Amino acid sequence: MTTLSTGATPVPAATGTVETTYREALREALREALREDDRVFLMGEDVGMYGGCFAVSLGLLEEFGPERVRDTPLSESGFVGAGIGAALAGLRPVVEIMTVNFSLLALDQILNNAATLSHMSGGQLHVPLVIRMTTGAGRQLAAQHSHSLEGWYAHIPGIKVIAPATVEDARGMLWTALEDPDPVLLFEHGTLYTMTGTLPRDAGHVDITRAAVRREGRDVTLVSYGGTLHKALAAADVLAGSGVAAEVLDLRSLRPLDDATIAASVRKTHRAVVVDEGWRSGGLSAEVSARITEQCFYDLDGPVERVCSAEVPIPYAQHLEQAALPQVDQVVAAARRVVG
Amino acid sequence: MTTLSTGATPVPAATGTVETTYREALREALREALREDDRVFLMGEDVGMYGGCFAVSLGLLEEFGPERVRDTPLSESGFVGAGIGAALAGLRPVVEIMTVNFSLLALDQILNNAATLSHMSGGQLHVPLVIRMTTGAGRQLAAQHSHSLEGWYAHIPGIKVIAPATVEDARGMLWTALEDPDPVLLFEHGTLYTMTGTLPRDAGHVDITRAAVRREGRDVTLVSYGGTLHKALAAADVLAGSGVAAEVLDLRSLRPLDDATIAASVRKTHRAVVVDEGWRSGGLSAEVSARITEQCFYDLDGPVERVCSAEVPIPYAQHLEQAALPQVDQVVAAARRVVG
Amino acid sequence: MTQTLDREPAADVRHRLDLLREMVRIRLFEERCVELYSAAKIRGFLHVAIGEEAVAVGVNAVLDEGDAVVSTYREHGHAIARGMSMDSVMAEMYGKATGCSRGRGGSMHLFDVGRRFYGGNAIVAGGLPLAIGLALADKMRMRPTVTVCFFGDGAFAEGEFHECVNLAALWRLPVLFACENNLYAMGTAIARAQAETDLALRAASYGIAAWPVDGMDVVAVEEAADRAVDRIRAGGGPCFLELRTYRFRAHSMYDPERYRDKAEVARWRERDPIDLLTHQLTAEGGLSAEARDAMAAEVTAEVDRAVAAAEAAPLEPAEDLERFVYTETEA
Amino acid sequence: MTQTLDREPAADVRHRLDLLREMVRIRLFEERCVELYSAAKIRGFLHVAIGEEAVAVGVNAVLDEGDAVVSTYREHGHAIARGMSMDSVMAEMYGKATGCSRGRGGSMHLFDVGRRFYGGNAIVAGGLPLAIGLALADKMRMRPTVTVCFFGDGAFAEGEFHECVNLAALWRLPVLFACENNLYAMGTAIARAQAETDLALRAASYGIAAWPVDGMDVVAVEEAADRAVDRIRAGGGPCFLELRTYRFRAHSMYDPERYRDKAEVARWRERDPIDLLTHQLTAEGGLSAEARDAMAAEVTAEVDRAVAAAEAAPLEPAEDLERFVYTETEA
Ligand SMILES: Cc1ncc(C[n+]2csc(CCOP(=O)(O)OP(=O)(O)O)c2C)c(N)n1
Ligand SMILES: Cc1ncc(C[n+]2csc(CCOP(=O)(O)OP(=O)(O)O)c2C)c(N)n1
Ligand SMILES: [Mg+2]
Ligand SMILES: [Mg+2]
Repeated sequence: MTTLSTGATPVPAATGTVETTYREALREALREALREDDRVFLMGEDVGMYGGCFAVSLGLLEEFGPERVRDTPLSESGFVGAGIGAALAGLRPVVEIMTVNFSLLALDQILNNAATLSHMSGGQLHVPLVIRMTTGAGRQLAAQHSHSLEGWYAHIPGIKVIAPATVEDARGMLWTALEDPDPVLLFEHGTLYTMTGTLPRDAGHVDITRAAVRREGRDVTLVSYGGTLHKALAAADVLAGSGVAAEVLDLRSLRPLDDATIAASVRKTHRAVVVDEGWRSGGLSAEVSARITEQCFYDLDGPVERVCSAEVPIPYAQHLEQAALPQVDQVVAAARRVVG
Repeated sequence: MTTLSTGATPVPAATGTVETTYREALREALREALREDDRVFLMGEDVGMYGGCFAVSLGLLEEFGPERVRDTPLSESGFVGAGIGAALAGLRPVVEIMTVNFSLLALDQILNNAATLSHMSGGQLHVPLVIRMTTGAGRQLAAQHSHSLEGWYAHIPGIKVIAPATVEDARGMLWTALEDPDPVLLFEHGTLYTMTGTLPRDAGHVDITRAAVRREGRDVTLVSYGGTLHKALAAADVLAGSGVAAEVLDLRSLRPLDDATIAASVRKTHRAVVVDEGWRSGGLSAEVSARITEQCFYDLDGPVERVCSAEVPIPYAQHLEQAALPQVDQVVAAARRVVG
Repeated sequence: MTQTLDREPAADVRHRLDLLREMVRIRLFEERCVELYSAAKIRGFLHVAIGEEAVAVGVNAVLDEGDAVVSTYREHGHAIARGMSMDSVMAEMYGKATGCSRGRGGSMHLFDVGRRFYGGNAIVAGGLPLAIGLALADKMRMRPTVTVCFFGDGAFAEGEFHECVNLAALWRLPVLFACENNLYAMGTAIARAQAETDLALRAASYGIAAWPVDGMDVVAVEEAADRAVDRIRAGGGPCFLELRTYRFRAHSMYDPERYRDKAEVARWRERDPIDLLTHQLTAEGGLSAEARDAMAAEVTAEVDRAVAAAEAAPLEPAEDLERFVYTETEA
Repeated sequence: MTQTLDREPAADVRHRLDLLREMVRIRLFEERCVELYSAAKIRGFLHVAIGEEAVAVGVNAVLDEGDAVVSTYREHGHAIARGMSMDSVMAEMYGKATGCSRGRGGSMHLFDVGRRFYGGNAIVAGGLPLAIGLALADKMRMRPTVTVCFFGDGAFAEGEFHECVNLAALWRLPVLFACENNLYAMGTAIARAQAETDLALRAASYGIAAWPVDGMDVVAVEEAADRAVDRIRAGGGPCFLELRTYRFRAHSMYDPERYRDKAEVARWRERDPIDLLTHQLTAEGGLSAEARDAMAAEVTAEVDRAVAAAEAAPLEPAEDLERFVYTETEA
């Protein structure tokens, strides 16, 4: 994975900048949060001694000690719920669930407690909690370890869902999420950790309310986020070669969705393709597609297309896995179809 | 709730018929299954001594004994997973989860085992399991007891999802589900148990692969299922009064969706409203809407509308709860908007 | 007979009269709730804890203001014993704007952040992780508090419970696990749900202090809770109390009680915690018949006022439906 | 020294030679897997159980054909000890059509329905409920079988484990809980995950037979399993074995092992189950140096053949991606 020019806010690769990775950017964000706000602590399986299952929190235990970088037993429901309780008591927990696959074990706590307590208590309670987890497939981890379920979470009123697709967002979203008085879920795509990028040395907060136009174009809008954003960008490159100017949107926030930015783009291009690694039926792509049609029906030249994962448990063998996941050539083909 | 004429296959209310309720029809289906197939057993919290939390299984313990009508401790993950294991070993378990709200505790078992084992084992394993649960709101049970999450389940490849909306389907779907070699989830809407209807004395299996046209019309298609079907039908009545002939579809199967029946209706009416009790963003209605647009874009006179629950944890107070749920007048208004 | 806490004789009688009054308040409040349910004033699920008042009162009696409480869907007693007003609880059950949760929660979701009463949870065992987190936060902030979590024997079978006891024991958190063992989870008798029904023994296997308590004797409950809370505050880690009690009524308003016989209920009713303490105080000469009647009358008047206030209270405007889904920040 | 099962001396030596060979087969197979991973022939997650072979071999040695086995993501040894061919397992890790799961499962998802080997589960504790169900079904069908479920010390913290032990104990199901306590769950030492680290004691609190076993001594494992399985088959309900073992290698191919020191690993390597039995048999005169070399050579050849077969095997056609999501029924 190589450097991504972030389009919207290009970063000058000059002095005062630093070459970094998505993983390091996440770590830097955690370090900053732990340093700046003593209410912040990190908790999850193997975040400490092991250094994080994807090495995101490497070194933080040594820097902040075992109270603030807290290893937990394998008890997803227990420690995610404990994060909610700690947030109720005024702390700012960052709970790491190793991967979205295991988050199902904590889903009751997220849906029935984190998302409801504010409303259900008539506004008395607040849950300023951040839950981080890895999502997505592409590393031959097979069916139980390759889910993309952020679309499910985006269905839940009472929480917010964000997905950094760039190094800049990996660096900046956490702080913004921690400033939010409500629960925020942050999804890191497993294939992005090694992605490199350049950041200003003082990089920090980013707005998480707006989608970003990562590439401008007038012929078709490719809507994506997280891991698949990079496939959409690659497809835009290919399309440019044959004279099709694709605009590429990075949703960034999956709940709430930034309707205005999406609609503005589609009103300009009149065509849209949604690219999402979730299964097609009932995935986030369905919501994006439905909203585009609701808002832009009379601007559309044709139906919104979706490029998603095949409706199979993701298989282990590389050729089968790749056959199951959305691919650049599928995005290109879909874009060509809608451009007509 | 009163009798519903089932449209597609009208039942003569003559001799050889019986007046019954949705609840009794479900019970009769269970009784038949337990009687006809000794591999079938029912398992869940309070299905036995208590008679089922909604009295569906009342009397079955006495008839079939505690091995085949098996009360379980409060261990949703454990006993749902045990149902999967028993299915692997050749039995035909019917597992009852009291309500969809508690199914989250068993979701890992459903998604990561029930739905994957056949594919992940290269076709060696089969999970002929039926999981029944109550879904929906409308009884002032507040946020944690009012979910409509069948749309989430409909996202999962490897399982099937059905939702009986009529007494006939309540009577007939279970058997069909039990004949399926793969896991089938059956959602019973909590407000339907007392609905009455007339069935032939020998009522039995129903096809679960096709959506049903519950009312014919030419002006607009109202797509719904389960509890909200009855709101769609009521809306169609109101619309008829002002000369709008609404066609009402009952999806019946939420996974797979019967694209052909939906598309045929929309090609005729050129307009569609999807009515669903799930939250709007990312609900099943989004998928139905996206598919209609994909398949019928050039037949549509306007964008597909959705009438869903407000994006709030469902509140207790009756007026707030009703304000949160989709209502007949909203369906009527949406239909009028699309008819234009 | 259990010993009472170390108090002057007169003070002790006064104290036990307070305990009695609290139990009577809960009892009469809940009995009214049942009536109001039949009258369709209260809707949804209603679970009363009639017969279990000694647990709510005994445990809450030893808590400080800074302590936290997490409860279940059968929590009117816990809420009232924690000091929430009948007015705010009754109005909540009426679904009124003056309810503690502005009508959004109902019977199963009472909250009072000022009293650190964190609900009201309708998912069995669902409150336990919250208690772990509250205790963890308080401990990290060096607050000398205890978090009490009430839950039933049914919750003991949920995996979540075991995760939570282990976390609390492992991290030596200031948590009091207050297990209300009323022998049934809905219609499931404990012996049909638990391979080993000695719950205190089971909890002790986590290496924590755990013991059974006569949950019908409010003084015994108070003493046990006192001992547990002392231990916890002294840094001894979590404690587990198995409070042996019984619900005299059905599980909820929908329960025909096919799973237990009337004789069993009658036997337990003989150990009604209110009667036990009333007789004791009466026998000691600490409670006259007039005082008893006066207490009942006062409490009835309090309940009447709560009902009248709830009746008169306004509904939350339907336009406010979407408030509080997210925190309201001053713009 | 542990006693061996009741066998003739000669038969006993032969039997232990078989156990040794099985352990060597697993060891050499897994060592080859590690090489193949480095060579990028195997991908995804790879968890080897090098050091833990005695557990897989000792437990499987006492099972009958009709018994069922449920395992984890660290299951090559369980699969091979259960009789699955190296060919089908190796081809699976190559992602080939001839793999036991047709390339769809990989290292973490080995299945063999003929041998009642029900996987391979990548969710910690996720296989336990399946074992409960298999045992329940077999019991209901009056089949005289045992279902073994392997899982790690880490799984002990998951609520699901506790639900399952309770269910098995409550319903007296024929389940053998085979807990591979290798002292770590990834980088988390057991003492940092469990308030009470005596897992057998904890399991016994469910009222079931539970005891610890030296998991580095294959004969001890076999005997314990034999005793447990006898008891289970006789209708005594579930048993729990805490098999004390150690993984010599990293958790997975990505683990830099920051959480334990080399000296600890070295100490445990002195109790290598293969070395222990080799020395024992050698000392008894039951295994010559030549026989040992011959065994190694034979097993190496078997591994070579499995690799060659996997290399040569075809891929599943990509067009078949969607097969088996649902059961294929003859039209
Ligand atoms: C996870 C979950 N499963 C099932 C239910 C339905 N239910 C509500 S209360 C109850 C019984 C709980 O029993 P116990 O914990 O002993 O508490 P008690 O009602 O006796 O006070 C059940 C099964 C639920 N609310 N949550
Ligand atoms: C529910 C769940 N949480 C986390 C993980 C990630 N994970 C995989 S293996 C493992 C450690 C498990 O340890 P243990 O049960 O002791 O087995 P061992 O690896 O030692 O054989 C973890 C945390 C997972 N697979 N499933
Ligand atoms: Mg109980
Ligand atoms: Mg381990």
